[in-house]
Amino acid sequence: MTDKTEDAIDSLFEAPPMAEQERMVEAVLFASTEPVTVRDLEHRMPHGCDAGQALEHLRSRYEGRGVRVVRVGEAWAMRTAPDLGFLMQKETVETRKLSRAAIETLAIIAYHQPCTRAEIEEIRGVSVSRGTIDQLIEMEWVRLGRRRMTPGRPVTFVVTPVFLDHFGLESARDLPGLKELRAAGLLENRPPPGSMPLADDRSEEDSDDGQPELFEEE
Amino acid sequence: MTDKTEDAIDSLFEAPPMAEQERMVEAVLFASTEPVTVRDLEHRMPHGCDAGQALEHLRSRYEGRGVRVVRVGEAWAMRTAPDLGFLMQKETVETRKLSRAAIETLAIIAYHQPCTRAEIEEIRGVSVSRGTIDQLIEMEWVRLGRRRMTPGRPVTFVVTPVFLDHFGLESARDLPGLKELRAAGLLENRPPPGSMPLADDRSEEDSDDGQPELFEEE
Amino acid sequence: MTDNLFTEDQTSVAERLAAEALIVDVDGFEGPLDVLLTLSRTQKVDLRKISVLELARQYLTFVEKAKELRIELAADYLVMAAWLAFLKSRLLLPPDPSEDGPTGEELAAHLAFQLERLQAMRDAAARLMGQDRLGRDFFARGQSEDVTRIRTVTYSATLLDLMQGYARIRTRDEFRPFVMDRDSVFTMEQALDRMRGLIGFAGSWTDMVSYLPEGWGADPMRRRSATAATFAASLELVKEGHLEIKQSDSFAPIQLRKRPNS
Repeated sequence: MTDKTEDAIDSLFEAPPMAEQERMVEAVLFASTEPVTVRDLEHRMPHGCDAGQALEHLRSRYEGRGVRVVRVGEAWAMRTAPDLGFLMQKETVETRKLSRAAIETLAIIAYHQPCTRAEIEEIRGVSVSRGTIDQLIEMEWVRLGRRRMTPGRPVTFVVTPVFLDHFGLESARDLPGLKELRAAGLLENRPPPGSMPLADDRSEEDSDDGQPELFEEE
Repeated sequence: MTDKTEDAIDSLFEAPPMAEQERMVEAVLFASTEPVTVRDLEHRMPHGCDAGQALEHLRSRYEGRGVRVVRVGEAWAMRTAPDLGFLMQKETVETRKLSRAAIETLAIIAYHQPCTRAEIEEIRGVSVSRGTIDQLIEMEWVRLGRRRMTPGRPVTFVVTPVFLDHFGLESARDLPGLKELRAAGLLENRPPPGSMPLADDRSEEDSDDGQPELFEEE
Repeated sequence: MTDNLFTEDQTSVAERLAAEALIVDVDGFEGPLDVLLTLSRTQKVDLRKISVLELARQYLTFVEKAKELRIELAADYLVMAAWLAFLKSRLLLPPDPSEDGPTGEELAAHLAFQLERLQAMRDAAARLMGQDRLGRDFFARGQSEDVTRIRTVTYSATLLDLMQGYARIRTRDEFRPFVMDRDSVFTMEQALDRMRGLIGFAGSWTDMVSYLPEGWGADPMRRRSATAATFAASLELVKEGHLEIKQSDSFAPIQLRKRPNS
């Protein structure tokens, strides 16, 4: 309050009310990718703001909440309350790109379901390693369908609701056909986003576990 | 209060008090950059929690603050208040510049969804060039909807939760000016009287296997 | 000829200028509907009250001008011109009760609707882009939580990955010309390898055909490939100085023998 002795020029740029300053500090701490120092806060805020005081207000406002205002070295940050860490386990998911073999296998199942392993191999032109389908099943994107009523009664594979959900589809029949893909420019021979290796990595599969039923349709 | 008639086993797993549930929802939404669905929230919270109610409490608690609780389709997220964007120059992300064609196509899909390619072309009076829809799908602003049950069963396009999140919309019903447009009859699919050179809706008519040969040429 | 013969073309100077500007900028337009929408603005009225007849006239003037200036207009501009000329005649002539199909008024109303709808979508697009936007006006949480975590691995793939993956497989056949069918092909390298091993024994003139690999003589396709490869390999060996080659006449057997001093 002793600051009221500011000169006339400063009063032209009067600082926003403290409640407003508190909002600003809240938003900056929330959106910032790293802890923010008081100096940095004041640098960003309008002239005349008192970030230190705003921080104190904010800190007491969040006391006992699910989120806290904490000091990290010389800077400030917002963190979830430590006692709620158990809720955060889901954030620990690490995502990896699906291999090209898996994508192609998945695509064939999606477009041709119900589809046997031999059919997948015939369409891909290479054998499908057991691990690929197992992985898709484990991810719950693919499950076993009815057995095909042909000699050997082979199992078939179909896609799951989890698959549809992940790819934002209402049904597998909504997948665009070849001509539509072409019309949409999707058949252009360019590296897909996230660039999967364009080099033919089929060998990764071929050597795998020496599928005896390779090309059994022949 | 009528729930107090629950049996003894249920009471062993009594849900935490609402204030505590609110803290949990706060922590989860705070920690996640992506919107979180009510189902996902309840999945993570202890048995018996009412995430919907906790969300309502939380939402009103954050009213007027620097950070807000917003609804994005079926999910919820925390986002900074739009009036404080000026503080966030450092966090601002350059969104990819969209062509005029892409912007108009996006708007048509959003306002007319689910919307076929032929409808987009009829409204814009030109064919949709290669890559336009592709780009919108890649940005995850547009996804495939159900196929239209008309001859040719054309694919349709709809907007995604990522789109809603980006434009700060609770749902597609909150698109700006939607009501006025509808009242003015401008969102109706009015068929042209007789045949018109403008409305090239071959994709609606072609009917082989649902894969119309669409505008191969630019 | 008097001027009033061309009453139809007596448009205001401003309109003429506008039409010229349109033509110069024709590449900037997205098709005839876009041009019509721009032209309709010169009428300075609510799109619902627009005079389609006037608009048709303006558009036809635009196309005529373009022709005068020898500007190549895309086919759809000309299709639109033909259609508008037809519409104009329908609007001007009294309706013929014997004729089927929509009236001029119905067609005009639909065109007006299309223009209004396109304008509305453009306005909507502009409003949409002007909304508060994530990452520009409002922001998500900037920092991921550093709570101790249980690490699980999930695999992700986008719909584009999936569709492109499928497209890649299904269009492999289209790329077949690039992948030679190796079954019936005997390469020059193979022939060369074979010949190098055999020429040591070719002291006297021998028909080249006898050097063809076993099993390649019967099937015509295989024989052709093996002969060509063997011939090419022979020439290569001649060049290297290991072999002599002769043919006594056109289409006579080609004979080979080892070069005496090699």
